[in-house]
Amino acid sequence: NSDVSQVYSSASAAPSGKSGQVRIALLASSSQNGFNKAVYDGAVAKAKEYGDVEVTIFDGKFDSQTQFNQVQNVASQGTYDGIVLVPNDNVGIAAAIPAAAQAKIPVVTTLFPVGPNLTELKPQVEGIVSTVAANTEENSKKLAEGVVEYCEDKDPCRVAILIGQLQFPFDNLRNKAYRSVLDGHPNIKVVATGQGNYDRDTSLKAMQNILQANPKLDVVLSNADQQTIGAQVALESAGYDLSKMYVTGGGGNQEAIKQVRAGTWAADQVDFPNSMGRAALEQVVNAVRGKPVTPVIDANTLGPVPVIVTKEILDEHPDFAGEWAD
Amino acid sequence: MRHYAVLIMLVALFVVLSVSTSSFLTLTNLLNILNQNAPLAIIAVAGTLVVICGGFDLSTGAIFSVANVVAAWVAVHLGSPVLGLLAAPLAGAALGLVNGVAITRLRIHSFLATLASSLVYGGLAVLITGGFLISVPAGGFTALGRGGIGPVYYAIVILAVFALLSGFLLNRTAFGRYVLSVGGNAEAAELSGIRVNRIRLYTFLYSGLAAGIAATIGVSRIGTGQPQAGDGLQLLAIAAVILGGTSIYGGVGAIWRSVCGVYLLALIDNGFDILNANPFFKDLTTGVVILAAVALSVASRRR
Amino acid sequence: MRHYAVLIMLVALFVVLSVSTSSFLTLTNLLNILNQNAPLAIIAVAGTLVVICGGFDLSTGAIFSVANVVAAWVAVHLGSPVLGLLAAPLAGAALGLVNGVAITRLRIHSFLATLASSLVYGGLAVLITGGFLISVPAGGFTALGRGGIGPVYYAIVILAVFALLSGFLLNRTAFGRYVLSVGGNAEAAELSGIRVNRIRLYTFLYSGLAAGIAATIGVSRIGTGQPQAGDGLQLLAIAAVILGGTSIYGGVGAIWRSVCGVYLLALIDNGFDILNANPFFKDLTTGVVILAAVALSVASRRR
Amino acid sequence: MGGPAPAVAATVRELSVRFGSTQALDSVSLSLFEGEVHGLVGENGAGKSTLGKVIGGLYQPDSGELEVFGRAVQRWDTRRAQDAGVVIIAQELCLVPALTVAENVFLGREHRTFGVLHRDLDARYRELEKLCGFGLPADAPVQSLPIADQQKVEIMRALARDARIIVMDEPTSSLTADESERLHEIMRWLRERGTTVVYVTHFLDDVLANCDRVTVMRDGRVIRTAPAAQETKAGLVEAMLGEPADMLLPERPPAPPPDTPPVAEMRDVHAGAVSGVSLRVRPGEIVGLAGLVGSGRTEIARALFGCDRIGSGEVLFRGEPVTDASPRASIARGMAMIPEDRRAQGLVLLRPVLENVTLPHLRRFTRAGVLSRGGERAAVRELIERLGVRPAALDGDIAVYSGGNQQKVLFAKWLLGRPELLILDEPTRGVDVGAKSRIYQLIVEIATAGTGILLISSELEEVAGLSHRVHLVRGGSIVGEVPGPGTSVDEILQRLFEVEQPAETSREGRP
Ligand SMILES: Nc1ncnc2c1ncn2[C@@H]1O[C@H](COP(=O)(O)OP(=O)(O)OP(=O)(O)O)[C@@H](O)[C@H]1O
Ligand SMILES: Nc1ncnc2c1ncn2[C@@H]1O[C@H](COP(=O)(O)OP(=O)(O)OP(=O)(O)O)[C@@H](O)[C@H]1O
Ligand SMILES: [Mg+2]
Ligand SMILES: [Mg+2]
Repeated sequence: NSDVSQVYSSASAAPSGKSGQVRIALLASSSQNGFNKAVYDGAVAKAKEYGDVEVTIFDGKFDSQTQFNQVQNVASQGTYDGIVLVPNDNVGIAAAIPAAAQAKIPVVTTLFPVGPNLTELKPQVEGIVSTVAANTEENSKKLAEGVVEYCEDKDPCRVAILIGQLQFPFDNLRNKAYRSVLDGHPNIKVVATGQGNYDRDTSLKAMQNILQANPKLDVVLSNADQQTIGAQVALESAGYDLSKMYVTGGGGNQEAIKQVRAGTWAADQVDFPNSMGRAALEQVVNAVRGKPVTPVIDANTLGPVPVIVTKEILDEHPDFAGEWAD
Repeated sequence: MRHYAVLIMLVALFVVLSVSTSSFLTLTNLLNILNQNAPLAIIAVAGTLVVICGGFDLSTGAIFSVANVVAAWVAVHLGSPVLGLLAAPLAGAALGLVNGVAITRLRIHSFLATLASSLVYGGLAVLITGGFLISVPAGGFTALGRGGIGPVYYAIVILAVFALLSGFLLNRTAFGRYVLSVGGNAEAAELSGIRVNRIRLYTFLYSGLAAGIAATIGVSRIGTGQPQAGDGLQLLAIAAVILGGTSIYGGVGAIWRSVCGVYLLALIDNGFDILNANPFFKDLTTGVVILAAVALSVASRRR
Repeated sequence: MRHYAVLIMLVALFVVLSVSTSSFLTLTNLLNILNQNAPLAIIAVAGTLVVICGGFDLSTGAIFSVANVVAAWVAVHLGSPVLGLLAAPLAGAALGLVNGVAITRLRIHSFLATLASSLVYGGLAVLITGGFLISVPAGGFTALGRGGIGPVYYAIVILAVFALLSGFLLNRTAFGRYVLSVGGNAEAAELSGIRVNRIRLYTFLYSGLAAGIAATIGVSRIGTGQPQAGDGLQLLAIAAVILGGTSIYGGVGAIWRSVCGVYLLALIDNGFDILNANPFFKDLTTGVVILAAVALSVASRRR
Repeated sequence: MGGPAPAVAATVRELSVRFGSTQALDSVSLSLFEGEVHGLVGENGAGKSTLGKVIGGLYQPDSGELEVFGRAVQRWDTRRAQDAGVVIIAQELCLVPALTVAENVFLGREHRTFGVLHRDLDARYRELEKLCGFGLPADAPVQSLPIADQQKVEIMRALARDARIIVMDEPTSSLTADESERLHEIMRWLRERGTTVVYVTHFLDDVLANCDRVTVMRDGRVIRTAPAAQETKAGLVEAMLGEPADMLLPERPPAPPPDTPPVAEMRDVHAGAVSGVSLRVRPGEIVGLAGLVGSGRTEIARALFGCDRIGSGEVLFRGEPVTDASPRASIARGMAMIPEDRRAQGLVLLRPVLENVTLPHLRRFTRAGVLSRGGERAAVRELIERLGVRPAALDGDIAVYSGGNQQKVLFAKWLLGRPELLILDEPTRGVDVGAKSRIYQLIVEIATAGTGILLISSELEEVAGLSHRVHLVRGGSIVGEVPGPGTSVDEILQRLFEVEQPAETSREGRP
């Protein structure tokens, strides 16, 4: 009657420096998704630079159980030397990582940390050698601070928040971060919180409904570009001029950058999935080859632009087009 | 009376929302609600025929997705928005036909057959796009989804026409009779000289067509073909049909009640948004409303 | 022969995978597959009884979620991992009981009743956690999900025991006979003096219990209570049951075939992962395999 | 009877049951004695089954009292009824299709320890079979059995319950005379043991021959209860219908001349259980098929109508070989068939009367697929009135119509099309005497109008009395032919047994 988890934890995750061909499994949260595609493309590009590294993508189907199984399957198979992870579920997946550790397969996580603490980037779980991500809470606060600035001489300043799904822990975290910033300003009224579910059509509906109850809106604070695009359809067909409002997105996809550049959206919180993919691949290859690994890479520093972009900032970076398209 | 349970709930919720907030009972809001849920309602209308005929179509969501991306693909690659918008219903009807042929030829129960075909179609939608979105340049393509006749969106007009047509089909034509009798007793229908399999096949064709029409509206509204666009629609549509009191054993049912079912669910959504209520409670409320509607219809069924 | 369609497909896929790649036929891989899908299989096993009895349980996913967060909540707030793990099956059974009572008292069809209750339960799970996760400090709590007897995970042992027990229940006890007869012809069962409603209620209780047990394994494996943990499980479980040839009209079916159904779907997943096949084709392949299994069973049914 | 006052097994007082607008039972009072066979007769819809179901715990009365073995019952359901020793054989066959014969027979009565079943089912079944002698295989799933055999399973199920009161609601409707007699033997045996049998049937001769007392019902009321010895068939009929009725079979229409070309013909047809059947039906001729239960009469009819694929041989209609056999094609040619199981195969119970009647003929009432409902309603109303369907509502809920009225609706359905060949499979099963004689008249009228009729019935009086020619069927083949006029039932029976004899000597051993 042995304890399997004990076997895992007693094993060391540090592999002993492999040379020659390296094979990396990229466990995407979904392979049918532009963001993940960009992470993969970045990783593949970096792998090409190495010449002897090969990357394979796995489809997580936006399902935590699927991804859990994939970590186990990759760990037990012996075909792969390392894992780059885009987690669907940062906590649940942690339980699968020890299997990889036991098989001496290093794991690098991107976009989100893996483990119970949503804001701690330092590896929380044995087997994670590096986290390529940003602090979601801080980024969300930064996005909300732009709203505060815009609202400065508006009273009341009416804000509608469009969040993915409050039942997702990271969205809950984002929402709380927004509120912690906004609620401190008496002139700012959060008049509505709608759920956009990272989907254009859902966001379009939610925005139409919100406008119904709140015809006077100054700010739409959305955490995702897809949602903002949907909201934009609703706003524009209801006759609103977005350039006179303060509309944000999140993700930094090509459409968002275009809109911000054009002055339609006021700000966007940018992710750099392609750079993340490159950085994550570099770290995981280092780990496989027994070279030093950087445990935390702040994703905000990976791109040519700061994490929150506005028209002014983009004007300074005429070449930046966004690292992904959906 | 029991047939009116869904209508009673709908009216009750309508009244509650009207008195709770002044933003509810406005023309724009009502038109918005109608417009937003028109695609779902169109699927539910055709789904009613399928269920009455004793079947189940779990593939409408996937058909919606395929039709969605086909429309965008055609619009982009053939450069014609109109052709794109026409392609969606055609694609939907074709996939519905495939469902119907599979079900009647292989003699599989439609529940399992359309479950399987929904996976196949979903895969197809992804293959067409390569997992990306297909953005169609605005212009003609979005006119259908965003425009309207006066303040009334085209989507509402399409839904109205489709629902009336389907109601007529069910109640005033021989085809409708056949659907009712095949669902009521397939053996008796067969012995009465009805081509049972053909009737079944037509209902799936019709359901596919409806999903295609719904997709036309959806893709034109957003201006983008997305391979996941229809995810989950099939369950919502079936829920609305059953909420409308159509028996899952077939043989009885009504179109208008399914439409009421769709808009009962829609009012809950709308209410939450305009009342700015805590979204945590939305699912819970929806569940309770469904149970209430059903309990109401059951209570009135008792002697 | 038609009853063996799912087994034949399973064996065929097994052979194909074994010869295609050396990574498949290893003890670790096989144990992993068994372990990973044990919670789903447990739900499908109990779901078989529900379907045989003429019902449908669409709420098992939501019950899984509630049981999941209840376990974590109890473990954290009462400070006892063991109590937490025990709480999950209890919570599951309680919710299953509520389903059963609602279905038999309100005389609603279980399809709609459990659809509604799944929304309610899903809302409940979110409310318990406030939308966050409940992390349980490792230690005793994760022993069940991660440990095992020798190389065999506890989950596999639990599944084996539960499946055997359920098979025994169905084939060797009066309860099982009654489940078969209620599903086969409720009126005849009633005439024979069987308390039809009570039997129905028990099947939903059993299904809830199974979802709770599955949740115990799930939450213990992950060490965290998540309100979305069970999303979609119910459909997979029902798909597996029907894939196993249990009639959706009730009255006939077998437990072991549902387990085969679960693992047939699991092998497809596993195969795609270890063969490193293009994931775009996974859904498509799954759909085709289901159709093939059904067509096989239908072909052999013909005289 | 006579002697000391017999012990009362059950009493109902002032019992009333209402379904919507139908008063199914109207203040019914009745006593059942221990150890009697109590006949219950009445026309279709009189309330016999409803009364039986109340006693058996299937329906709850709206008002009134039920007393079983001296105890007034409060909560009453099938379970409690069985615990008190009351079981019912329902009129509509009600078995679990996928379970075996033995499993159905002992359903709810399994021997068990802590819920685990004993493996004594076969032994118990053999024990019971000794009493019944029906010869059914214990481990066959009941769904594979023909209706008549399923009815025997129902009877055995009731017997397996060791009941003190058994309500048998038309238990012999699908049985041949021979098998009915076997059941009557069982009834006598039960009576010896002090069991009360309530015997609901439309066969008044059986009632008079086998019952101790008879209760007549009409329109939900009890008309009278009297010792069977004091009743006559004519008296019962008059009490049931409220008026005297002519119980003779109507005059056969004149037979068509023998050289008339047949409207339908089978030539050496093999299909499923049918082997080498040849027969012809001429316009205006009534051709009977007589055979024991399971002899394949239904299968012959189905092969003729195109339901089952033909292996070899030929079917001709109006001299033309049929190459595209299907019910649809048959109907288009001018055939019609009233199947033996009206609820499962004939009617769409969820749909109203009107829709059931016009279902095969919608083309006539449509233009470009759109129904003209006025024409449809007019045509059906006329027919419904002519056939005397009750209630005569076009949108009536046919599921709750009495058996006779359901049957009349089925006649209406096919008469709307004026078929050239009409196949009738057990057209009077479960139909009361009044309705029966109207159906006989209908058959004669239809034949007189020139329609050829193939008549299948387990009531040999019917076959013999209405047909011009009777084919004797056994094992899926036609083994002989007798003329209808002048042939007695006994002669037919004898001929049937003659051919049956070599194969089934064991049938002689009665309990
Ligand atoms: N479940 C029901 N719902 C509505 N009406 C019913 C129901 N059962 C019976 N009835 C009606 O009650 C009346 C009595 O029916 P019942 O079945 O008792 O007649 P019956 O004497 O058994 O007739 P039959 O000889 O045709 O079997 C009929 O008018 C019938 O239509
Ligand atoms: N569904 C079935 N499955 C298996 N055997 C069947 C089935 N239906 C009929 N049979 C068999 O075919 C033979 C002919 O049955 P059929 O029903 O044609 O006889 P019948 O003379 O019409 O008797 P009945 O009075 O029962 O209608 C019987 O031996 C019967 O057991
Ligand atoms: Mg009756
Ligand atoms: Mg027959």
